[in-house]
Amino acid sequence: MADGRTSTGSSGSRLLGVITLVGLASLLLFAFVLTEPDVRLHPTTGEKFGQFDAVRLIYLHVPMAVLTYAAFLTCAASSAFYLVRRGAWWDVTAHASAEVGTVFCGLVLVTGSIWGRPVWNTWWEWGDVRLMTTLVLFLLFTGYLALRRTAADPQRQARRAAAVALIAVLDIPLINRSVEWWENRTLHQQSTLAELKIEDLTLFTLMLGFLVFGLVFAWLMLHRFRVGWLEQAQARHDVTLAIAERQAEMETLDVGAAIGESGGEK
Amino acid sequence: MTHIGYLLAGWGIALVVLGLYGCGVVRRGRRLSRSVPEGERRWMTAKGESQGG
Amino acid sequence: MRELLIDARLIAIKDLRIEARSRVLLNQVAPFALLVLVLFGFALDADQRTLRSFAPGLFWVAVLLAALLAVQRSTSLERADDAQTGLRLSGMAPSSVFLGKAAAVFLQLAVLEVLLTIGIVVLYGSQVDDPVLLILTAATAAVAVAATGTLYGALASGLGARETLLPILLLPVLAPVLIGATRSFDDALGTAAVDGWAWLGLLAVFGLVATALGALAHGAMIEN
Amino acid sequence: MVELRGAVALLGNFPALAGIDLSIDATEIVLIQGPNGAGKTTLLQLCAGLLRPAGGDVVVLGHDLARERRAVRRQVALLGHSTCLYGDLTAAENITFWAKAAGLTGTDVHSRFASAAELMGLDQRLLARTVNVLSAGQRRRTSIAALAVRRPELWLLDEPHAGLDQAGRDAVDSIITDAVGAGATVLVSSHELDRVRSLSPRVVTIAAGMVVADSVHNSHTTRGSGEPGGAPNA
Repeated sequence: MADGRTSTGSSGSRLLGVITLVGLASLLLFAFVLTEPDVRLHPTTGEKFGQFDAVRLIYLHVPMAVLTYAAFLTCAASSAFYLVRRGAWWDVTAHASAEVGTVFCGLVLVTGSIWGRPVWNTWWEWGDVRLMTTLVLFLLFTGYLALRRTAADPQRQARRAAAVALIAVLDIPLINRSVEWWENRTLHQQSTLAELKIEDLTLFTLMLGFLVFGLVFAWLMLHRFRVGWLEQAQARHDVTLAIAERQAEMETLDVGAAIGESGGEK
Repeated sequence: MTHIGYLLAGWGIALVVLGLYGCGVVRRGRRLSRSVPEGERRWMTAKGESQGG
Repeated sequence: MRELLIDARLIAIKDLRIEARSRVLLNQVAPFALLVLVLFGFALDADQRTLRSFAPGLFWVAVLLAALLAVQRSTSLERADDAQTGLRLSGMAPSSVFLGKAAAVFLQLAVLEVLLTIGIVVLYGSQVDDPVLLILTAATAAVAVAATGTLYGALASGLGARETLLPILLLPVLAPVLIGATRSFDDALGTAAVDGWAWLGLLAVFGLVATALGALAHGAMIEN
Repeated sequence: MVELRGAVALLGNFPALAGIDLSIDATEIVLIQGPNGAGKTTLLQLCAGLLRPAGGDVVVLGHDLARERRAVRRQVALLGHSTCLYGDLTAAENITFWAKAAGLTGTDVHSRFASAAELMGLDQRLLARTVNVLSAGQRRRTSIAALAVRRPELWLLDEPHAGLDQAGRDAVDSIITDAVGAGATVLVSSHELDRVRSLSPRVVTIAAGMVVADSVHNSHTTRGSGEPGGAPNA
């Protein structure tokens, strides 16, 4: 670990990091060793069916999906506060949660696709409401991050980004509604907990998954927020330097010569 | 264990991506905080947390 | 309110007059949209039955692509000689500028839609079962696209790389419009048994929200 | 009329104005001079309410620009480097559009249009042409006429003589003297000192985003920048 003064780490974040790592290790233990695979017996024929070990992806996929939506809602709420209050804090929070949320969102799509292959026998299902909504959401926030990377005046960019985030989140219900009416052939468990044979230990592991990925999310947010804060501090610092530089520039400048004091000359 | 390939791919990709992203964020923070003056390096207030464990 | 509409009318007439003189939409964007229909024909299948069943979707994809060009054109009018600064200095309410420019884009899209409808009837052999639904859907979706497009055009302008930024910002937002308008056209053209009127409702909600939001947010977009 | 105290304006993160002190009275004509990159254009844009003051106090026509930038815009005319004309419209249509955009109605537009066009030497044939086919000088005249129609209280002219022939320059000068006669205030940035010195004795020199000299040319007295300006020699 490097010197604490030149990093985004702090005693608090390091403690959080350690707890997160321990949590991840125990989640892996529960998810892969202690819980049983999803094997059900058909009530009449007695045949074995279910998701078997593929169900172990639930402990990863579902918590990340919920956190994705939480991240984008955080982004929209902070954007709204930024537009009203104009505080740099809100802007940095919005940007951080959008970035972390987009990473989570991408992973939700990838893990969902990997889970769907053995269980639904397809990598991708057009017309599945949650799948399509999440995909469009991912694209919306990819656009948001692209906007954030343009070289524009920081305040102008912040305001426009806030508008984009708000519109994106307002758009979610409309997308959801339209996909649902479009092709209502969802493959997702209408209620995950109802269909799967949820035992106490499985439920506990799922809850542990929420907790652990929540910690991962919090740790990432903490550091990403601090990076954003440092970026703003650096921008302020650069302006201070530039003003001082301009003022020093004038001391050395021969104004008379530059404008042609003798008159008229261009 | 069934579906071992899918399980490894799913969990593996997720953990690796999160790890890489986390490292990237930390590295960006280190590079940035070196170029920011001492007084403005902390985020919340001027409490100036000392080095942690 | 009266002043708002008078100013909006002034802007819309100005944009339409420029279009009448320069004919950019008629000479470039409309042929492009028809070209898209022809390209779909090449790419998908020479069989007219296939094309007819896909006609609603292809129609709206062509509209969206053409709308991108129309919006780019609409924003570039104000950027060409920095007229946008003139508009800001005129003291006119940003909402009127938004409403005026969106109205001009709407009328241009309406013309495009007429041409494209003729295009799918002639090229793909589509038959109009419900002309009222067809016209209402085309109009409502055009409002939604024009309002959203104008807002995002202003948003992306002045950020650098705006030509490439606009599509990735605008198209995902318009996903519900694409789905809704396509389904509604499915009903109007008789390519699928769906309730087009319900979809028209969704389009109307989108159009209203986009117009209101655009009128409110435009000021914040064009200021630094 | 115009009061700047320690005004800072940023272009991105670059301080184009790094602390300007300037005070201008009503009906005064002030010449702004300075080397390229001194901040002349930014100063005029700031006074027009286009830029948000990043520091200091900026009060123009009684409006504090930190809060009320839109209120000041209708009373100000800024002639910048671009002419703000639509290439596919005729000169006359452009002037009418900008007049209406500034909130003028039918009869006002007509009467003011004629006088502004005449003042800038725009005849009927020229007015009927689309801006695309006009020369740079003709566009500039059209642009100034479109501003004159609004009869602003504060004129901000950024190199108004650039690219104009002798008749055009004289027209600009008469616009300035007419405006001051009607009670307006004028800020002119120019490289052509001789020409504007005949209009006004007060010359403000800026460099590196700050005022380095504020002098009344005829009497050769240098004044503190906070003091009110002298009377124009109208």
